[in-house]
Amino acid sequence: MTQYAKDYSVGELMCVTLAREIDDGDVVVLGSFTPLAYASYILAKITHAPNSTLLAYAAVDFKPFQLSFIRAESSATRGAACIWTMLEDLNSVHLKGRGDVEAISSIQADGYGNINLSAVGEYDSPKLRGPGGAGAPEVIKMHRKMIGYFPNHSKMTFVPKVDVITGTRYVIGAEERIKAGYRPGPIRYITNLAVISKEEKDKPFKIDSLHSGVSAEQVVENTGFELEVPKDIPETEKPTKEQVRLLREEVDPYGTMAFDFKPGKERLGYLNEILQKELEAIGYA
Amino acid sequence: MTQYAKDYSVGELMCVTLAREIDDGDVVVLGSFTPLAYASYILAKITHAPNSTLLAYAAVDFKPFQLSFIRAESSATRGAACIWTMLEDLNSVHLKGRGDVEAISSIQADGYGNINLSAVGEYDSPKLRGPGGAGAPEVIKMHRKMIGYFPNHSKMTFVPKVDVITGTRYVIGAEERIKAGYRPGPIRYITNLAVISKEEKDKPFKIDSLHSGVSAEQVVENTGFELEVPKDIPETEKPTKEQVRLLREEVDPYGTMAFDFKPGKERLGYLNEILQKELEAIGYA
Amino acid sequence: MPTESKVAKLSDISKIIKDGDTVAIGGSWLGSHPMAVIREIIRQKIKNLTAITVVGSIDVDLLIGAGCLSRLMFSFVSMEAFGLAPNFRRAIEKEGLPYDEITGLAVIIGLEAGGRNVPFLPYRGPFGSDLVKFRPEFYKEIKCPFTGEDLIAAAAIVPDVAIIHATRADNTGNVQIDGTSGTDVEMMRAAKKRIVSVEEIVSPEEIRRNPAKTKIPGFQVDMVIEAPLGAHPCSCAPDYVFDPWHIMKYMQAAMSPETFQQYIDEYVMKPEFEYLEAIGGMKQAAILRRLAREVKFL
Amino acid sequence: MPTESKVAKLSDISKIIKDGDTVAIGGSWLGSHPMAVIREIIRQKIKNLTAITVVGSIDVDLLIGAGCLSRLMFSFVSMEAFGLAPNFRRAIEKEGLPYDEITGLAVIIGLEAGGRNVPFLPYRGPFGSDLVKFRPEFYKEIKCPFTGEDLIAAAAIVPDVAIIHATRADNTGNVQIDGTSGTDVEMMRAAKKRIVSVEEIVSPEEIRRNPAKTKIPGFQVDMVIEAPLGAHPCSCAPDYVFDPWHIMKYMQAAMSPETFQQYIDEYVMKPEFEYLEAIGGMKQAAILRRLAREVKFL
Repeated sequence: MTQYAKDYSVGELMCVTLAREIDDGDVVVLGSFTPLAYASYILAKITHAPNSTLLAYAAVDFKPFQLSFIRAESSATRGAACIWTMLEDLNSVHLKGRGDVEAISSIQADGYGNINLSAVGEYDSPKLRGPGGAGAPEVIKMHRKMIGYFPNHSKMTFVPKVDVITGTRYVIGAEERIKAGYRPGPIRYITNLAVISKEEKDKPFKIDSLHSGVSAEQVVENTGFELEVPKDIPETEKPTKEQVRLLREEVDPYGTMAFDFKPGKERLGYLNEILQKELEAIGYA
Repeated sequence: MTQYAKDYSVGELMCVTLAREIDDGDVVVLGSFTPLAYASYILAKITHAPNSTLLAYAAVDFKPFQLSFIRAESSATRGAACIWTMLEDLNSVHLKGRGDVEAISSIQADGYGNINLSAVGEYDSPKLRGPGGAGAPEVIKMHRKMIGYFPNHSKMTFVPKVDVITGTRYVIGAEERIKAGYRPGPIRYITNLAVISKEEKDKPFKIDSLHSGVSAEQVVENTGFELEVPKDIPETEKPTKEQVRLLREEVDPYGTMAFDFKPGKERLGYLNEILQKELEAIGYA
Repeated sequence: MPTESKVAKLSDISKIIKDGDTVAIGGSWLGSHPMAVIREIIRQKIKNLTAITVVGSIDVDLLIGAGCLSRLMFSFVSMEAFGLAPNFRRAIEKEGLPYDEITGLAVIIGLEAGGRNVPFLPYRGPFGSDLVKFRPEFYKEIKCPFTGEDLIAAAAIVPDVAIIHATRADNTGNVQIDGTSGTDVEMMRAAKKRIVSVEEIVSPEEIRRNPAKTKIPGFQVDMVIEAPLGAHPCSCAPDYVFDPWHIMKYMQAAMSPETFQQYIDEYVMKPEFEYLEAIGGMKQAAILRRLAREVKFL
Repeated sequence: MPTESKVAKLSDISKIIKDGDTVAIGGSWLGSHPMAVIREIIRQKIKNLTAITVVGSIDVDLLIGAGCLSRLMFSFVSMEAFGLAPNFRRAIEKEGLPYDEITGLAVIIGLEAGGRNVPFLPYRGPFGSDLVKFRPEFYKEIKCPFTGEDLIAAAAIVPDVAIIHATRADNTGNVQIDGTSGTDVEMMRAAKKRIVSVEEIVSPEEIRRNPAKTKIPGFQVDMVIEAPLGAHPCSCAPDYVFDPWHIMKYMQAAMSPETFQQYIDEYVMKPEFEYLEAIGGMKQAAILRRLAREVKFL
């Protein structure tokens, strides 16, 4: 019988929920360094998805590694079965729609499957200039699933209409996707409150599950676009004891994942703590 | 003072003449295994063109090696600075017109810069089905120079119009080439009788030089298309003593180059001789 | 959970290659063609295949001679210094084998397009070539939407199956090619199913010792077969050279359909390890490997 | 005849990079940016550059802060976990730096097109993205001439100069990259002139010991510069990690133009080896290298 953990953080819950999106055999692309997503993929690889292929930086099919704030790139590189350029990635994974998951984050997202990583306000004279989308605007269409994770579910993020459409899923329904040469799959957002999904162009996002202690009203209130609220919404499956143990002891003993959840002013201090631990680990502290 | 050889074969003359087409710094692509062309490039690399880059099989910038009938591929591979797929070749050399020389041969060639490696007779029911052009139909346009070599200068080969245009230089004049994004360079054929060139679309091939003892009339008689015959045609520069020595002692001690010049019925016997020598060299004869 | 293994036996290829399939054949010139798999196709009498080759030789010629092909796409088929390919010539000159002769770059770019899920890719292609005129289903003249320049669109090629021969792979299908790769990588990317035969299957740790050599990752491979000397009589550089003595024998046999049938019976229609004995066994393997090592740089 | 050497000093970059050039900058995220060359651009006060980056970070932010850019083409600029790029934000939000934001794949495919001498390449691009609408000079909707399918054409990108940082090279410019290559290879293929800085210059024999690692051959390189720790404060995987302590210092300094000018004076406007002393010298190098080696697999 599955033994669920009683003590876990919302970050751990999101991480495990994202890990559960990885099916065995999937091809998973790790984009920019985001500890929560990296931890998810590594957790999936060492548990239920040993035949998944992970790609990060130039490293293809790297051995799962212990996460660290500084060493993700060298870990992936040193454990790689193959070293690729970005163009080889494109030619083998992205363009063909062979990727299954590359979880993205975004400054804004709306109910149409649009994301905005470009600008808040006017594009040409923005209040906030975002980082840009890198490959996200394209791969969210090409990959089997479009998965996003949002540590701060709010109307600031989930807006009626994004200020700038950096990218969009574009082909959404299963039939439409197959016709366009892509595998069908949902848009799914994992947040600190719930899991919401969209599977048809003309239907709104729907609440799939609510995290323990969260009400549907709370989710609706914090979402700036229409949500379908089914009658009986299940609770988001909790992390198992083993998953929490693995995350804390094996995958992320430095606690890098928690970084994403620290308020702005605590971040620097927390980062210094992590770095100190990394120095200690190599005897240089 | 340059010391020219007195004793050399027409194959050696052609080989040296082709080698002289390589300028220092050139990028030279070795296609199908043709001993004469391979020997030329290696001779150029160890004499006047040390900064040329040779590509063969998957091998890029390989060390010059001693020619052998069987070992060209493993020699190139073992001396390579870089190992590429064909697509990487295309993306780096061919498409960009970065190649300088890839000497081609052809079943038929005409005065327009067309070559035929496809079929003699009707395309769909040929008298002779040729091997096809591989990359030749395309690279003869893209490379700086279009160089061909023909061990048997005759009206069988140099025809008024090829039966099938497998490929063609297409953009010929210097201005036209620059406009099309390619470097200017001539079409030049090195034969067992002479060297002939074409540099403008609307002008015929012209005799550049005649091999020692060959008359312009002899060349014209054996050419099925119009030739411009200048008043004073220089003699083709002879091989130097050092070039002949290098060919015989260093580059091609097994005499693979002569294979191309043997009549059909002598070929098998000659090949067996060469193979025997190669076996002896490794102590397995 | 353990990882799944993709390792299979030569006889398993019929789980992937079916009558009527379009099969892209790796290797080029006399190098690294997947000859063990090609012999197995003949043994298992898989028929009506469309073969795709960029630079083919004995691989294609053998399949034609054994009657396995109903169509051929190629840019070049030749036995190189040994002469023109006898069965290829006979099939086209006398027997009317349907074929698509496509220029070399168009095949490569077509495979690239297939691999990246676009129906075409443009290039400054072979304007003026009759081949463009003869096969409009593979070539279209187009204009650049930005500059108006004339370009040629090469149509995407998506084989049902790709078969290649490589140096080594692990059981998850990570493939390393130390020498001539030809268009192996592009074929594996483009094809729906992929079979690789290798000189040796090694551990995943061995692969990770030199990841730069890995040209094809496991997720682009469906079946891995160990076939030592599996490219024979072609080479697998830099490990062994092609076998000129066997190729001369082949050329002799291929002079007529009758003598060629004898060749098939004598060499092909027996288990692969018996083939390797028939062509000279351990001694011949030693010679071919030694020749590949004994190279001299100038 | 001896071969010519392409080895040069950092100060020689102005023989290739000129005021007003379009410069493609290699590396990606916080990895393998050619930081020593970027610092030299600032030292030499080369101005009015258009920078091209796919996934930029401190490389682009530093050039912007130092006033070297008059335009920027990018798909992503961020200091990753350290936050948004301060000079990049300020320049766009407050100072009106002209820019072209192009989706990541369009930049890569555009560079690929530039490298292969075609004015565009098609793909199933970012339909519906505002970026397509905002920059019609980089995107055009087209139809496949064979199938009629809708595609997006990405325009070719041809930089004047590409600058990358790599693991090692020989004096003829054969470049090996052991780790993250980003779009280095594509930039070097596309650019008219190319500069590579490397951790170490090695002999041609050393390069030939593992040719699979060679990602760029010499004929695609014009200048080779030895710059140990030349990616600092970025990483050069798998040899050393990025320097989080220095990056935090940078982020602090970049909060205002005034404090940033102090950073430039203190760190950038001195010879490169003095920079390396200023950031912690041998001990810091040892820490960053050790961290890169001490990885744990699960």
